[in-house]
Amino acid sequence: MEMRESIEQSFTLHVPSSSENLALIRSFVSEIAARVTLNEEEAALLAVAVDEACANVIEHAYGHDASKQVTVRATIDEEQIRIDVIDQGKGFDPDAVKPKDPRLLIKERASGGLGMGLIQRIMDEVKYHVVPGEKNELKMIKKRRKPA
Amino acid sequence: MEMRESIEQSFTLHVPSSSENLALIRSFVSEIAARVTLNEEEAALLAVAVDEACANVIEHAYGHDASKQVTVRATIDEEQIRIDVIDQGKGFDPDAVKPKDPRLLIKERASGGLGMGLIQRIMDEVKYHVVPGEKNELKMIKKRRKPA
Amino acid sequence: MPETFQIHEEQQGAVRIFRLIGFLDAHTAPQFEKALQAKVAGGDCRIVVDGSALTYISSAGLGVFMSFIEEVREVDGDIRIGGLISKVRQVFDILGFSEIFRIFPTAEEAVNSFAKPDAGNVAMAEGE
Amino acid sequence: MPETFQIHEEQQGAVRIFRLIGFLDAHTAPQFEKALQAKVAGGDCRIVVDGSALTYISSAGLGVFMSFIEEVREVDGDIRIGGLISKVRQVFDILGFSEIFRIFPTAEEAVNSFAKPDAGNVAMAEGE
Ligand SMILES: Nc1ncnc2c1ncn2[C@@H]1O[C@H](COP(=O)(O)OP(=O)(O)O)[C@@H](O)[C@H]1O
Ligand SMILES: Nc1ncnc2c1ncn2[C@@H]1O[C@H](COP(=O)(O)OP(=O)(O)O)[C@@H](O)[C@H]1O
Repeated sequence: MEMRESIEQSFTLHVPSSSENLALIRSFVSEIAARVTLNEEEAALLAVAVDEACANVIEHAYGHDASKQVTVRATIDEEQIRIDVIDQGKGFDPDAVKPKDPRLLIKERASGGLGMGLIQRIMDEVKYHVVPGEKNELKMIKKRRKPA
Repeated sequence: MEMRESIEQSFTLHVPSSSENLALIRSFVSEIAARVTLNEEEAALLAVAVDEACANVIEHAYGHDASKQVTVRATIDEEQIRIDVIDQGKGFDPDAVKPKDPRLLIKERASGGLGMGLIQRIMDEVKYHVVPGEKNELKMIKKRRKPA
Repeated sequence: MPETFQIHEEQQGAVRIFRLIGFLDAHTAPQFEKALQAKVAGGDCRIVVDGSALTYISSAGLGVFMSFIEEVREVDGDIRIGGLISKVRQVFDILGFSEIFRIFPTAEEAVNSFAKPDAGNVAMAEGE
Repeated sequence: MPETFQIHEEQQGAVRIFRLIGFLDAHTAPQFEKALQAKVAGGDCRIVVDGSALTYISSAGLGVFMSFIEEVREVDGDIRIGGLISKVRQVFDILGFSEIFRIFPTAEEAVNSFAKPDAGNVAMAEGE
């Protein structure tokens, strides 16, 4: 445990809660993903997962209030990359959101409802810690490949 | 003043104090510079100034101790972009550092001594607030061009 | 602020081509939605999306495809996709969109597919 | 970790060409310093830096140029620079390096300049 902490590196980004900043968030994630042994496609998916998480905070947790801040923290060690997306917004019960089949969403002519499912499919571990109005945290882990 | 605060946007990046992270810092600054009306060349110089400030923190304030963190905060409003580089390192007396003529440095076969002068030339305002070991802050301001 | 997303539209016979350039995310999806809405409302229902210059897509972008496909297929139109780069294509694949949308290696092939007998509402994956 | 900086070396007659690729900053400057050191120590003092693929330079990179120039000029060599993109060139300009180093529009011109009568130690700016 001590060994692991000594090689852990942590990177944090705080940006105003606006969809305009999703590109900045993705660049941040991509640069850090380039440090670990993810291949280009995996690194791109990691950026998608974090984008989805932040887009949800911007839209649902903060209702597009750009005076609020979204925090993205990336922690890398030899085993994994962990990304935490943190907000102080209204929170929600993630267990109450059931992933829907895209075919069903199409029938409903829905334009949303894909994000959380996509995060689940991309990441190896996904955990929510919700304390509405105080601190809502989404912790996502992707295992690193062993260097070739 | 109130008006100005309402349109101020703030972005913060914390990274381990390692020169490996200068590229990440520059990407962060470049993305934000793209938001303001700096042209491509000015945006590139802004990234140079912040790189110089952070390289100094990494080398001189923290002595290449990657367990320490460097903070870069960018604040933009309609008038300007302000970048604060913050460390908790050993600090120094910036007034005691006199800019040297590159011709002199060449005679001395020096490989350093250009950074602070470069920051001064690039930015419109440069201020240091040094409290050694607690909080050393370099505040740099670049005025925005009026949109064409 | 530089444009992170652009749409270039072109008509080729009965087919409307939307060439998407840059990032299609929650910030830019409304732009694409508006552009598609304008054509579909005007009766242009044979649509090709040229994705060769699309460098990024998130679920907000896929959501635009999702919300229009029923409407255009009802009137024997379709939204077909060509030229996706692999980083973008994999997002379609992961969500099963590759089985719902007809995806072609190039936009040209997507355009030509409308001229064939199976031109109508066929929800079948094409090989790559 | 992808390489953010690379050096490709090439010999052309009496001239050693260093093609710099990517970012030359405090992180990568030691790499360039080592490569230059190896040649200069071996007596290769006619040096051209091809900067056409150099996308970034900070003072740490300029410092490498600065620390070797006296040594090579003492033995009638020089470090000449060609092909800088304008984003990089402006950093040379701001610090007055354009008056200290001979900078050419292309690396080829920098190489050819060594064949001319004024081949030696001339600290004079070339026009662009
Ligand atoms: N961070 C969040 N804060 C509040 N509610 C959320 C958050 N993330 C997701 N939700 C809720 O879960 C639902 C499903 O999210 P998602 O699958 O990403 O689809 P979409 O965002 O397109 O609706 C959202 O509509 C929203 O009600
Ligand atoms: N953030 C800092 N903390 C401590 N000392 C610093 C800092 N920035 C600059 N200095 C001091 O000022 C000197 C000049 O800095 P600079 O002009 O950037 O050149 P260089 O870093 O190449 O020496 C440094 O050598 C160092 O002694």
